[in-house]
Amino acid sequence: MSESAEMGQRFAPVLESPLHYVRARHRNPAAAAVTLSERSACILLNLRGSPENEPFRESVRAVLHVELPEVGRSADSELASIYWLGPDEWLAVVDQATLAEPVAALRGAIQGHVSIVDVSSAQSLLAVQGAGVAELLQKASVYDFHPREFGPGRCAQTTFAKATALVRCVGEEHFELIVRRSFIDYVARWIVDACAESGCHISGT
Amino acid sequence: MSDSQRRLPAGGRLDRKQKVSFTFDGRPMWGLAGDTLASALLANGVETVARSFKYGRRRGIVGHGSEEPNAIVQLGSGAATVPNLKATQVELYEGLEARSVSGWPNLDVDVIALLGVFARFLPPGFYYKTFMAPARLWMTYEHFIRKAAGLGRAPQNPDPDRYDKINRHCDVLVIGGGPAGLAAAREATRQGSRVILVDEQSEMGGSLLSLGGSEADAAQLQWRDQTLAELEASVDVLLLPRSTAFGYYDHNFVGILERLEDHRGLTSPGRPRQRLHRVRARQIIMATGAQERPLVFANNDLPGVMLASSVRTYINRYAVIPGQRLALCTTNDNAYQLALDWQEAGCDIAVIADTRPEAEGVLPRLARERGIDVRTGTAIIEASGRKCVSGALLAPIHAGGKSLTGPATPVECDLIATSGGWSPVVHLSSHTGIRPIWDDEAIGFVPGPHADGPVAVGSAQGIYCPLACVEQARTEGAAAALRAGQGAGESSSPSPDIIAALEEPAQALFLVPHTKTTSRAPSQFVDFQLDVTAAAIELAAREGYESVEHVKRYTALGFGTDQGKLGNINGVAILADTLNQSIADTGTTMFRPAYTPVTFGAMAGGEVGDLFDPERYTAMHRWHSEQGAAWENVGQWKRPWYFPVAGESMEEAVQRECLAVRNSVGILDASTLGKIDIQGPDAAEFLTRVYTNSYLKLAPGKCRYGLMLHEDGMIFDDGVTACLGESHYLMHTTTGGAAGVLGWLELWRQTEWPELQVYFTSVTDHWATATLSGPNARKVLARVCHDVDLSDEAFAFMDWNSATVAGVPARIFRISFTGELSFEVNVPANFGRHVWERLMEAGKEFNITPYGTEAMHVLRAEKGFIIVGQDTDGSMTPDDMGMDWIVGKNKSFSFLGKRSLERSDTRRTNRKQLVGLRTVEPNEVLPEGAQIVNTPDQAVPMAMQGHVTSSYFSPSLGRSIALAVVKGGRNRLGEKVFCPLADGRNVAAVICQTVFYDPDGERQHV
Amino acid sequence: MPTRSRNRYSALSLLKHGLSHHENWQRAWRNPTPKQSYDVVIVGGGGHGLATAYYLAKVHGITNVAVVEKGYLGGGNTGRNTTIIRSNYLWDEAAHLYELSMKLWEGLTQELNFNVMFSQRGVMNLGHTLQDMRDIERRVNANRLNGIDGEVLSTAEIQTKIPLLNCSPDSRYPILGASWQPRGGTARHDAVAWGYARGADALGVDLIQQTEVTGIRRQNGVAVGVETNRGFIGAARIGCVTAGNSGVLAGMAGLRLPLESHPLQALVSEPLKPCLDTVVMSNAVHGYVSQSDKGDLVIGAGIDRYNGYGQRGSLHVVEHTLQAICELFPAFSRVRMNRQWGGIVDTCPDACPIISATSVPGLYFNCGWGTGGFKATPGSGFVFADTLAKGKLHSLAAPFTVDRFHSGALIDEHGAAGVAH
Amino acid sequence: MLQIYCPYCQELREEEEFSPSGEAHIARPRDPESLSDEQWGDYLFFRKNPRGLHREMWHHSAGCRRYFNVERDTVSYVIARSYPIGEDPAGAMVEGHDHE
Ligand SMILES: Cc1cc2nc3c(=O)[nH]c(=O)nc-3n(C[C@H](O)[C@H](O)[C@H](O)COP(=O)(O)OP(=O)(O)OC[C@H]3O[C@@H](n4cnc5c(N)ncnc54)[C@H](O)[C@@H]3O)c2cc1C
Ligand SMILES: NC(=O)c1ccc[n+]([C@@H]2O[C@H](COP(=O)([O-])OP(=O)(O)OC[C@H]3O[C@@H](n4cnc5c(N)ncnc54)[C@H](O)[C@@H]3O)[C@@H](O)[C@H]2O)c1
Ligand SMILES: Cc1cc2nc3c(=O)[nH]c(=O)nc-3n(C[C@H](O)[C@H](O)[C@H](O)COP(=O)(O)O)c2cc1C
Ligand SMILES: [Zn+2]
Repeated sequence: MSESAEMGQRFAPVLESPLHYVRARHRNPAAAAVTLSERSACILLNLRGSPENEPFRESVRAVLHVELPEVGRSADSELASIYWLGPDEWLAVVDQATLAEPVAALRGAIQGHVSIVDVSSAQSLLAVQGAGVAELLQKASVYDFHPREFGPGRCAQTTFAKATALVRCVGEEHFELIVRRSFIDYVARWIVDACAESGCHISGT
Repeated sequence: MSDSQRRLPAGGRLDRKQKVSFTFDGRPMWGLAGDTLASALLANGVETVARSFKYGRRRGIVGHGSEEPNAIVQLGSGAATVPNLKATQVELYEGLEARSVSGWPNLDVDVIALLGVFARFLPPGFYYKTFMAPARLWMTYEHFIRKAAGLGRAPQNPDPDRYDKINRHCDVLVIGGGPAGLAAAREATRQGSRVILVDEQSEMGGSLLSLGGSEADAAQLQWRDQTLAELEASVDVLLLPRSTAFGYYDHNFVGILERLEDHRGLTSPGRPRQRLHRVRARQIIMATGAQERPLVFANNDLPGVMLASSVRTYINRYAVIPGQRLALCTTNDNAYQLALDWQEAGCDIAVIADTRPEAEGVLPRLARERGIDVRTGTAIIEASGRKCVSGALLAPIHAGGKSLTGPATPVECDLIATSGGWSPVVHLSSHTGIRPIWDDEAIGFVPGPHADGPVAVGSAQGIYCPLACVEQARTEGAAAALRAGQGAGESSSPSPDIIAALEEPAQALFLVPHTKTTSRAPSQFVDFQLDVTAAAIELAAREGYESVEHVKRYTALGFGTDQGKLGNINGVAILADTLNQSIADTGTTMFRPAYTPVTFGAMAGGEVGDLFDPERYTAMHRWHSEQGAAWENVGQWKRPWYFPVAGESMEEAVQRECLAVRNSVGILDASTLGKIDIQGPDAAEFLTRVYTNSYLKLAPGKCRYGLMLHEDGMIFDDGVTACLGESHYLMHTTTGGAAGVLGWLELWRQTEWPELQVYFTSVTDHWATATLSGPNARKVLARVCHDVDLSDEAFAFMDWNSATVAGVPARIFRISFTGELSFEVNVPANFGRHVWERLMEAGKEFNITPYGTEAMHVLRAEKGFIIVGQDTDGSMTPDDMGMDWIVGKNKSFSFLGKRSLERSDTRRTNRKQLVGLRTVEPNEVLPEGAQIVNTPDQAVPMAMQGHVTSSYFSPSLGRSIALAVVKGGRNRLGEKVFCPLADGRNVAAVICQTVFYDPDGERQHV
Repeated sequence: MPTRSRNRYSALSLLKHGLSHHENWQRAWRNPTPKQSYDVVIVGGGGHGLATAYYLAKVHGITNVAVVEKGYLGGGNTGRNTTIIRSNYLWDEAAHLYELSMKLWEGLTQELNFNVMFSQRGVMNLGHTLQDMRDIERRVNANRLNGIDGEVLSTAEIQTKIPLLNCSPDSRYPILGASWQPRGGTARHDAVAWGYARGADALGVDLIQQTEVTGIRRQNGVAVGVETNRGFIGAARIGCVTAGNSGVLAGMAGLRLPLESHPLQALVSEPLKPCLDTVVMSNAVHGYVSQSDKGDLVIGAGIDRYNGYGQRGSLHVVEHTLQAICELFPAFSRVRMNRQWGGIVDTCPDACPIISATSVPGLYFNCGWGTGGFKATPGSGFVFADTLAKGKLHSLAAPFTVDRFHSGALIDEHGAAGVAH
Repeated sequence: MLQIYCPYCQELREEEEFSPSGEAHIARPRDPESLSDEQWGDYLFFRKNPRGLHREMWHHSAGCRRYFNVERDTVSYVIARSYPIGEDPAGAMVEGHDHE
């Protein structure tokens, strides 16, 4: 939470990540061809602005230490990962531990017509790893994730089962999946079903 | 022969050590691993495998693959039973149970066969000409017609198996794993392409698998093994045996059904039974081969009449000899190979009847050298035998093939094999509507030209010479790789060592003439499965059904589960002849998927049952479910409908929930409402264009309700928009409308008003919303929220504030859908359940009551608030809903839908308008959807005035209330109307205002 | 009247012709050379066009009529629909028109002396959400007050009628109830086209197949005939009944219609012994199915949302449909799809047809039946024939003119006609 | 099953990622109030619906959420080009040319 510093004393808010309930149900680490692990406690920001807006690019660079990525790509710094969503739209994922108030920082620095929206609770961030990942992605999505077409750093928004997802290639047999919160239970159940033979393990980080 | 089976002592692609037992119609039998059900049946001497559908005639196996029209079986029983499989495509497994799907009481004595005598009175189309009188008996006639039709039986229980689906992309997809397909796939692979090779058979090799033991054949088989081994060793090649490419769709998309487990047993516990591959290919090579055509002659449906290439396959691949004494009738050299192999297997050949005037090719000469009786200019014109073939009639035939030139002579034989030439398998290449083209040389239709679509290679392109097939396939394989972006386009694999006999031209012959005319000769079958004869085709044409498509529909030619793979081209040729036109002009019927039938379950994949459609959950979902909430499906969302406590009925629960809100405080999960964050200097202008009212003066901290219209002026969404700050808004939409509204906003922004600077971001999932409603709402909230003054003065109705609720930063909106004092508390969803539980704790003392959508509906109806989609139906304007007050008439911009409100029909005064209805009898709750009339005693059709849109028992008022739309309703307050119900009662009600409770709206302003 | 003597079809005639090896059957219709001109030229030899010609001759005595068909008779949507027939439409205007049709169906076999195999096995529309049920109540109540049979069934009643249907309360979208029209059912689609064709031909109508209309000739703004790939054919009045191609025809006269042509698909299973005795339709889960007399399950798939004249559609639409079918009938999961195909449907913004004169005198259109016009074949032909004969819209057709798209008097039948059927 | 080039994602994507949004290049009248019912109705409902080349709008709804235009043959389904809204590619198409 960006405004976490303001949290009251009388309550210790209990955070539930989107995958909270599913996680408990599908722990099956033995012989799993696919491992899902959810990254919680991140700050997710939806950034809108023209790529031609140089002050906008510059402030992202200054605050998040990373360049706004080009079409279909993602970029990382020690502070944040940024994903291309559309010609004037990006998703920034910031580790709350390293940078607690990115919204304020960005807002302060950015000029012109831009939009910054905190969507931290709107998505579940999953790392999907293992020998079965390529097959899982092919089952779930119509997009071509072959390494020749979709190497590390590439990202794409596409269909995932009957939902949608933002998928990024991290490395060999290692992808990242960003799914809308309200769909995550469905998506997790779908993945478990699709991995029925090869096995699937769901954990948290 | 061995073990009393018709089995050769050696050879075949079988595992002789593994005996497999199975039953057919209850009779125990056995075969060998590697058999199909068909080869095993033949090995067991089974001749009759079916009774024909219309005439009940005995039918035997004619083919060896997907073309088989007769040997249709039902496998197994119970939930896992599978109807209508072709025995030729069923791989044998231990314990297999097969039953024929025709013949009653059994195959041997079939009652329908008695009808055979009447066959001549059942020409095509006889249904249309009879069963007309008396009219009332038709449904009885139909009952029996239905019973007589149909093949197998559907299971009666849910499928025990699972199915799987996968999306694939490749550079080159090769369909068909015969020599041409193997050559093309290898070439494309060598060029660096991602390749998929599919074949519907159990192993790759296509027609090579039917080859015999000759030196030339052995060399080809060796080539197959080498090629396959190279493909298997390559990384980017996917080999899919037992996989049928069933449909070719636009832009090089192919559906492939892989049978993963069917060869192992009836069910596949724990593993998917079949898998659908959805393949998008840059390039496609069709190496689907060619289908041998049977010749059409009298009684050609007797068991024991088979395709020449099939007999050859049974001998060489399955080591089965389906007879003792063969009579072969051919129009070409190729079929002589069967005779040679047959003789090699040590069996008798009665005769080879070659329909051509002469046969001087390498193979015919070899046959003669081997002492086989080869008679040229001769055809088999009729098969004889009672239960199966016992002989054939031979007659000399005119070079043109249209007439006989001498008398018929009988020969004795128990097997007749025929070859009428080959039809390239053009199915898939025709699926997108590209018509195949008649090729005189190939004597068959070859694929029509595709712009960037599939390329046919090998026999599929009408090339029948094995070496030429492979050479062409190599070239096309390399070319395809190049078009897909790989390689240099030149073939790299060496030219194979294939020796093949040169063949002389074949003769174009389809229907073998008989001594009698077609209408009088014994039946000459064209389509076995549907009992379509040559005479039927002639008759259809005679009756005016001249288009080939009419013939198909009138006679049912090609309608079967084999889709006429054997019969269609013969049918076309016979029709062409009847109409005295060319085959090219006659054309084929339309080819459609599926090439062979596809299991529904596989098409559905895993997306059935629980996963049929996503269930969307709010952050508080588990809490509701722990409380035992009953659910309502709203779009994909699961929303609590009501929360019954022990022993309560729905009615009781809803009443309790409603009263709690009116009297103390209730809490509703409103997270599902769509929420769109809107930012930009032109945001207010934009909102003002898409809503009926204006947002230009909405100040930060304030909320406003709006109606959204489509350009046709009809309401399609509503909701509250809050001004969050300068140029920053939050729009609420209906639960079901969220995605549509966002698309709508983007549509106008991106396409029509790109100059407006505004961005939209969906935040529906980010926020969890708990609505506190009721006179004690403020007190509850005050316990967990300390940083905001919640008093009416500081925090007025239609205001919003940021605050901290239960330690969580929140946005609180003071808006109300119940008419009570309400606060909608929005917190990041990750804290949704936490905040909800704190609110529940805080409300304990006020007996805070969670309420569901049903109570919400009652409460809002008491206040006359509409629900878009329930009180509107896509044909309602704001004025119809009595909401003219929200339409900004003087906005500078003509907002979306405005102009439509001025059309002559939308200006009408007697349009249906929203009103309230009070039943005269206060306990009577009108059914929603009841129609309204002025007087109940009119004749049907009655003049309907409108209908009830919402109707409930209001616990607060102790009576029923309803909302309705009534023609000119607002001018008819106080009038009595009637709702005639299905049970015959006419319920009287009085038209009233839409607001039933707290008409002055005082309660929400406290 | 150039009525031809026509042998009647009956069991007896079958017997008689059987004895002579069926060598002497009459043609069902002639294959005439087009005349120079006709009183009326109907463009489109589908069910609606043929029915129009038949009623022009039969009811109005206008027999100097040609039906010009670019392919074979009944080869358009008439030959590729799922044959569901019902009249339980919501709005009065539509209900009256479809009910006229229903009444004509009930005597059609005898009227045409051609068995169209009209099977009144009942049509069920399932409701899966509370709003579905409200809509069902509303429609059934409207139907009853309009004199159209209908009932609302409970889940238990549904289960008794259709044992194989999944009525479990635990399914993703449980079945909450249904509307039921017992008089609804199916008919043999090809027979409908052929029966009307044979009937019209016998009354003197020229059925001109394999002839495509390529232009509409106007003189002084008045339609005077059609250009075809076989030459010009004059006509005092022209009726275009070309379904998915209506936009193209309108274009030939410089007009536009409020229509879009979309691919709509259907499929059949392999034939099975009788296992489904009614027609089942579901809007929400989106599948509809009946079993033909031949035994195949006839299944209507969805519509592709893009414009298309390809008579084919996308695979994913069919996959979605079969998910729905497996969801509704879990026992059908092992049944197999034998054939799938597509048609070009002319969809109107309000899911109602257009029966209309145009700004070109002499030129009339009957189109926009979209995904659900097979059931209307007899009624549509009847009112359109009346309209062409009198040069004035039949009273039941009057609400369906193209003017409604200007005045706003749309007749929104999406609820009743929303899915393809 | 179409495969459509998204000019924003700059690659071919599968049909299932997109929603078709009807005929392209239908400009909203500048001053709706000045139109007759007939003119307004024409704008609302009347479409070219050609058999042949068709310019239509698609929404990359499961991808970048951008609307763009496609020029597609409604018979062969061959896509001639995809281009952003606001562009009107030169070499204007031959409208609804005949087929078969
Ligand atoms: C898959 C599918 C399922 C359906 N299911 C149902 C259902 O269950 N129930 C129901 O009621 N309705 C259903 N329909 C709709 C129904 O099929 C149609 O509304 C109805 O058949 C239309 O009949 P018609 O005679 O107007 O059109 P058609 O039968 O299409 O006839 C139009 C004719 O015009 C011809 N033509 C076109 N252009 C020209 C030209 N330029 N020159 C000459 N001739 C031309 C065409 O070749 C065609 O034969 C379905 C439609 C489809 C595609
Ligand atoms: N001399 C002649 O008259 C003559 C005639 C025909 C064939 N032949 C010989 O037959 C061989 C033909 O080789 P080929 O490779 O062209 O064909 P092939 O028949 O050897 O192989 C075609 C393969 O495609 C498969 N197939 C067809 N449709 C399919 C689908 N939809 N999905 C999956 N698999 C499918 C079949 O199962 C088969 O295995 C050559 O050796 C040729 O000489 C000779
Ligand atoms: C009600 C109905 C039932 C059908 N039954 C079958 C069938 O049993 N077998 C079959 O092959 N096709 C069947 N068809 C499909 C037709 O073969 C054909 O595909 C369809 O009429 C469209 O024509 P086309 O494929 O020639 O374009 C049926 C079609 C309809 C409309
Ligand atoms: Zn895109």
